[in-house]
Amino acid sequence: MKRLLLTVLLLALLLAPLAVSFAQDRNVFVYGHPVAFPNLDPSSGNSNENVVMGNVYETLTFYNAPGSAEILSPKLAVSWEASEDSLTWTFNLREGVTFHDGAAFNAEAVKKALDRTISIGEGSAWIFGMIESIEAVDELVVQFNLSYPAPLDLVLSAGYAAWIMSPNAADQDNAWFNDGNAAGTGPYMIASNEPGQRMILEANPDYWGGWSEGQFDTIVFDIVEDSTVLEQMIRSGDADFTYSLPFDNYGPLAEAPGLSVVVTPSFQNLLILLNTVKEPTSSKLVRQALSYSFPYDDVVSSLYAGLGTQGRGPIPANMWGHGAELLQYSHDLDKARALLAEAGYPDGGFSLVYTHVASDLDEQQVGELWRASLAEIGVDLEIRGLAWQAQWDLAINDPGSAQEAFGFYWWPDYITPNSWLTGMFVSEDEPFFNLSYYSNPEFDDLVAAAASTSGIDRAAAEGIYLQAQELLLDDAAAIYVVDLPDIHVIRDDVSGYVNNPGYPHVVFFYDLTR
Amino acid sequence: MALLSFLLRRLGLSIFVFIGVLILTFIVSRVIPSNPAALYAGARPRPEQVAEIEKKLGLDKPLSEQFRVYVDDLLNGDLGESYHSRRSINTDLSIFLPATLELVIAAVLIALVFGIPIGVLAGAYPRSVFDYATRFVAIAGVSVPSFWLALIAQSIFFSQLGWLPLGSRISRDATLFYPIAAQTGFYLIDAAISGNWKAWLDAARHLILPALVLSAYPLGITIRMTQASMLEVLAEPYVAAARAAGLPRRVILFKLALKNAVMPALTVVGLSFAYSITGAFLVETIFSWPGVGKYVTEAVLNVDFPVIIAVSLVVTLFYILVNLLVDVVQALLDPRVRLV
Amino acid sequence: MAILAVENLHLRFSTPFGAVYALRGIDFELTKGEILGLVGETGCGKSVTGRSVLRLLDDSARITDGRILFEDRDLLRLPEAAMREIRGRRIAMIFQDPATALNPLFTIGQQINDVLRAHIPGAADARRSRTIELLASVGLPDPAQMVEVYPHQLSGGQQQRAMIALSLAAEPDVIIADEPTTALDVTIQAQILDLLRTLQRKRAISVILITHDLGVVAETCQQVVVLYAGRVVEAGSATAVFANPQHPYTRGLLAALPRPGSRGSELKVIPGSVPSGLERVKGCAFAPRCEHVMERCRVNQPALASLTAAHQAACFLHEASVHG
Amino acid sequence: MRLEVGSSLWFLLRDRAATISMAFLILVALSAVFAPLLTPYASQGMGEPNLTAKFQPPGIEHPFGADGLGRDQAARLMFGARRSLSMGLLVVLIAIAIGTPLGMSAGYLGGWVDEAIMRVTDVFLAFPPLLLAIAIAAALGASYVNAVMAIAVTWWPWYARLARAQTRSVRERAYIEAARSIGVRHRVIIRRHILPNIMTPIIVQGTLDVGTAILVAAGLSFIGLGTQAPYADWGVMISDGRLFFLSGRWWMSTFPGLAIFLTAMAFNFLGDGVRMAADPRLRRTL
Repeated sequence: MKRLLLTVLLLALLLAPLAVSFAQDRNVFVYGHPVAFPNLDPSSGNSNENVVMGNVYETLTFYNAPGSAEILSPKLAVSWEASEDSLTWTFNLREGVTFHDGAAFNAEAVKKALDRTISIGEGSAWIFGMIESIEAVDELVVQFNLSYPAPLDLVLSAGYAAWIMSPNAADQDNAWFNDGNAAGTGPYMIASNEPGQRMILEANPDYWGGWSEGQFDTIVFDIVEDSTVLEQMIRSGDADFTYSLPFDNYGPLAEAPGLSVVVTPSFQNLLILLNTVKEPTSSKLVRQALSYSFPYDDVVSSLYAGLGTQGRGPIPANMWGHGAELLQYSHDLDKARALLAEAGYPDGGFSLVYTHVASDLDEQQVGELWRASLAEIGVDLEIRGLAWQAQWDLAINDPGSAQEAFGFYWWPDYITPNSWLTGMFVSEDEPFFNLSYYSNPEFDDLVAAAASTSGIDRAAAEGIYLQAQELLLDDAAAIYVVDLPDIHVIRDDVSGYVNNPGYPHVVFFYDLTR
Repeated sequence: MALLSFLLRRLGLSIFVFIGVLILTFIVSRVIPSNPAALYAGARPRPEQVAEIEKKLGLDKPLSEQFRVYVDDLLNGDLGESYHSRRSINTDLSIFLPATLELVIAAVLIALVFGIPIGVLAGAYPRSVFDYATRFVAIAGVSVPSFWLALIAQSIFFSQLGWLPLGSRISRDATLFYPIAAQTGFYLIDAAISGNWKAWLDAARHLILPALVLSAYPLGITIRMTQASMLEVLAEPYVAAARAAGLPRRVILFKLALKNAVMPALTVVGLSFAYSITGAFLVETIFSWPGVGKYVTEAVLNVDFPVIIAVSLVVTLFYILVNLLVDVVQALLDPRVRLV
Repeated sequence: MAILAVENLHLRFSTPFGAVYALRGIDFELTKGEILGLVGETGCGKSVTGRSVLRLLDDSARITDGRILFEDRDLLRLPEAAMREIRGRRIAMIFQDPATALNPLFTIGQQINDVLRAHIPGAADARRSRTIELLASVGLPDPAQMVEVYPHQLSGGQQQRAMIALSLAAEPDVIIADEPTTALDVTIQAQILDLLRTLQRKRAISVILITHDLGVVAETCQQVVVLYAGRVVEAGSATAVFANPQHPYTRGLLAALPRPGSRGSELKVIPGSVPSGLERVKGCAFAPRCEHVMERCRVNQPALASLTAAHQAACFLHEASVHG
Repeated sequence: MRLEVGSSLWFLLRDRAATISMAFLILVALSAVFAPLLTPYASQGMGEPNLTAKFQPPGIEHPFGADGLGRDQAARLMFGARRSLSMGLLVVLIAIAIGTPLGMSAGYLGGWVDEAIMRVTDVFLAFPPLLLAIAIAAALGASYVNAVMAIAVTWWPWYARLARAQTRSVRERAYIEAARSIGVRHRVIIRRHILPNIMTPIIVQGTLDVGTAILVAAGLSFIGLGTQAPYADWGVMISDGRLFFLSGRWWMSTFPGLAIFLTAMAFNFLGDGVRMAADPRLRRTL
């Protein structure tokens, strides 16, 4: 019996190292992706599935990576113009484009696709709130009538909700898309989908842009939630691209052979929203004290391994509307103490609740570092990790009993500074994402004025945005923790990669070669 | 006839238990201080979207009405829709459940195949070095945190030795070049049916590590239970009688005593199954095993309660079925049960 | 002629509370073709003695001294493999409670078959017909069908018959029957004893009948050995011992025996209980319960002395009566 | 009675594995209780960052290394022991406190009370162990207290069953029949006569269960449903170190894992020993 056990054990051990080898004659690019694709419907998906959408579907206009000469470039639309009042927009469409299912791309298709998205009204569809009607003026000319002035060309470049799907697909329901079906105009088509595990894209041979040597035939998304596994995959060459590893691990990775770590500023930042309604953070002085109590340098240099930058107001540095001269709080406990004393809390003596997403180690450690610093001025911080929904529910139900400090990431649905200011700080009747419950009519007016000017006169709008931010910073409605970088690890034998923060973590595989 | 009535009674009890589980999970899911409609609406919903979805999902109706609707759907075999992904939970489970079952069954088989003989020998040679070593192994098995063992195993067999893959069910190349035609969802079975041996071997290599890690707890239980019941059985007069009749030790241990000892040890199968599923919740995440455990752990992080309820129900159903099966096997093995 | 002789057998159990001296020098001889009764109260060591012969003791028991001679070979010194050939084949055993001594999960046929396979080479068919034959010989009805039957489907008496068939399967020369009738109804007891006697005569088997029931011994045995606290206190031919019991303990046992016509209330019971064996006994172990106890009984241990050629006892009383 | 306790204790001490385990557990408990006196890094044990020692590997300064915020892992382990041990103990104590009275009532009163209580336990026991705890902890929100409650809620039915079985066997004893016949009140009978008689098996089971409860609690903490930052129990520590485990910073997960492993083993060995000591029938098999 013992001998039998031994034999079985030995056999198992002998078999174990026999890796299976497979023939490989295709040019395959593997994206080790840290999260599943929750909703593959191009109309309502507004999450990480954008990395698929960006290669299967296309938008009318394309937002260029920061640093480009133009903000937008043509995609499915070759040219466009707006009326004087910004209320009527006409787009001339690209000729000779067909959808994956063979349907012709034309003005009717654009209308049908966007009408579908607007009528479903889920996800990021609200960005089309200004659209009153869409008309197919000609086979390749589509006209949008707006109810209020807005930079529609920018809106139509959004990485969510602005995708154009085939008219046949537009007749389908959400389930059809989530079964792995798709019909866009993009360079790749969904070949297979095992939800939560793997998705495979194949090149669209009829892509209007044409194909050349060295481009990838096959794209594999390996869904791997575990960053440990992702890191091992990219190290061993099992993946060509990944992101979302711990900040501390990028240093060693950059030195690993065959890898390059691409760090670019993103449009995402981390803030701590301070409750402006509840004692003691309802006091502006207390909020200013808290802003001075935050250990910005430790957080940026240690937690983010020096890869991010301290925020200066809500708008990140690579976005127009960012003010390089705006007030930036620093870690200054003496000032914090003085302000607390002025507010009537000479030795601190109160405690605050900071909530963050339970699974987010960065946000948690932000809290831990802040807590240690707050302890020195006599303020106690309770760190509470919650599921995002629970954290949010706590905030919106009753501001008077909500958390005092809310760890909050923001990124724009389409790329405009207005997103940060309106999204988080303009007064709301019922709290929604203004989770500081910040309410300043003067600020509201400024933001509204800037928004309506931005389509016509960007420089003027920028001036107004800066004014608004000055108010916001003086009121210390939030702690601007860090402007986050996009950090992507890619095998260095792949060329053509440029990160475009306008489409977070989307790799436009068509641009790549090996 | 008696067997039948015994089974009917067990079945009746199981149905009762299942209904209880349903009510309990439903209650737990409705006391959460979270707004499911907001979750359903997506990453950053608008208020009007949330209100509309609340209506669509029937969350504005009284609890009893919601429960009625849920049970109605359930009776039609519909487990509902994930608030987070909006995918049909039936579809999701049809993918994830076979993955978990394959893993759990492999783990339980490992536990039984190794645990029973080891337990028998340990019971047969009490106070031997083997007995002490076995006691240590068994206790270690039930004491080791599975998620930690998984990390250690990855570090040894992947990082140090490079023998086994780090995680997932199958390598990417196998899916690309030797795709397994899905029939049962059990990769080993599907690959074997279609004679796709390269993919089979690949799937087997992926299965070894998580299955071994997962088998630690059931292995420990199996050894302990078998050893204990073996000790008891060996003290029975019929074993003395068999020795007095001069039967060889091998026959006494592995034929006569084992059959008796296996009866109580069989209850272990149900228990093992339960613990393996539990272990799978933690281990699947570490091995990127796309199973129910990983599915439900993510659902927990997202407070996605339709998924949590559905998984509770389905897993409990399997648990109940396994225990029922164990009862039947015991009844079939034991001639005495027929008269009860 | 003695087929089996037990000489000066000492045995002790190790327990968490210390050593228990269970056998403290047992001597007796089993004459070929006879039935020897091994008698005593619970805990006197009679079952342990029976099991010692087949070396069926559990690990906590250690035989510290003595010999068990079977056909002039010392069983205590035989290697385990040789011992296994003796068990069942030369010396078999019948257990007290057939309900637990038969394996509940195997049919009677399977159990007998296992014994036959272990000892007697032959084809499966031969074993089957031999099994049926055996079942018939112990008086089980419809033996061909009995082969397929599980123990729990039999009555107590039938189970013990099956057990006897099992022990006879490999045609042993000696059978050790450990309280074979204790678990059975009185009427069945007689039948089983009858069967034992018949088989013993027919097959010329020697039997050690272990029992606490002197009545059974009187009906069945040629020889009697009375044990008390791990020692033989009286031995001899059944007729001699019953006619003229010498040891107070034997007398006590006999007095406790229900006789025809006597009432339950008139039964005498020996006061006190058997010593645990935990302490080493000084003097006669029966002294604390003996109504004739003398000073020397508490100091010295009386040796087993011959009264007649067929009768021995270990008691100073009897020494006194001989010499005094 | 005293003799029995004495001999059981004596027997327990003769079981070398149980003795070593007991010594180990006492050591762990002492280091948890006196943690502030035993480490120069007490404040780090309670969560204070020390960025200068970030990711320092095990060495003379930090025998078990330092974590991502530079905290001494030895101190973290000692302070973590407070939480991990107390979670295990509390779970078992609460489960006993809920399960025993219910089980005794079921076993003593019988009838529909028995039926009702036992069917409820059936429902609870039909859940695979961790699943219900996960669901409850998720619903209540992640915290140390909620994790303890969630696990205890899934655990009490085992004690209810045990207590019921024991009560039923004790109930039939003559002195209890006698007490009932002379009209002693149920409550008094349960407290004076039944409770003392059923405590031994419950204590034995409790000892065995503490190890498992520590494991389950660590599991909940591992997936983020237990102890919250800046405090840590051993499960949290494994989870915190996991992302760095295969990238060369092995110490952060290894040591807390070992701590759970050894502690759970010690409770199992001790529980085994207690069981054998308490049940004379099992002593022979030792």
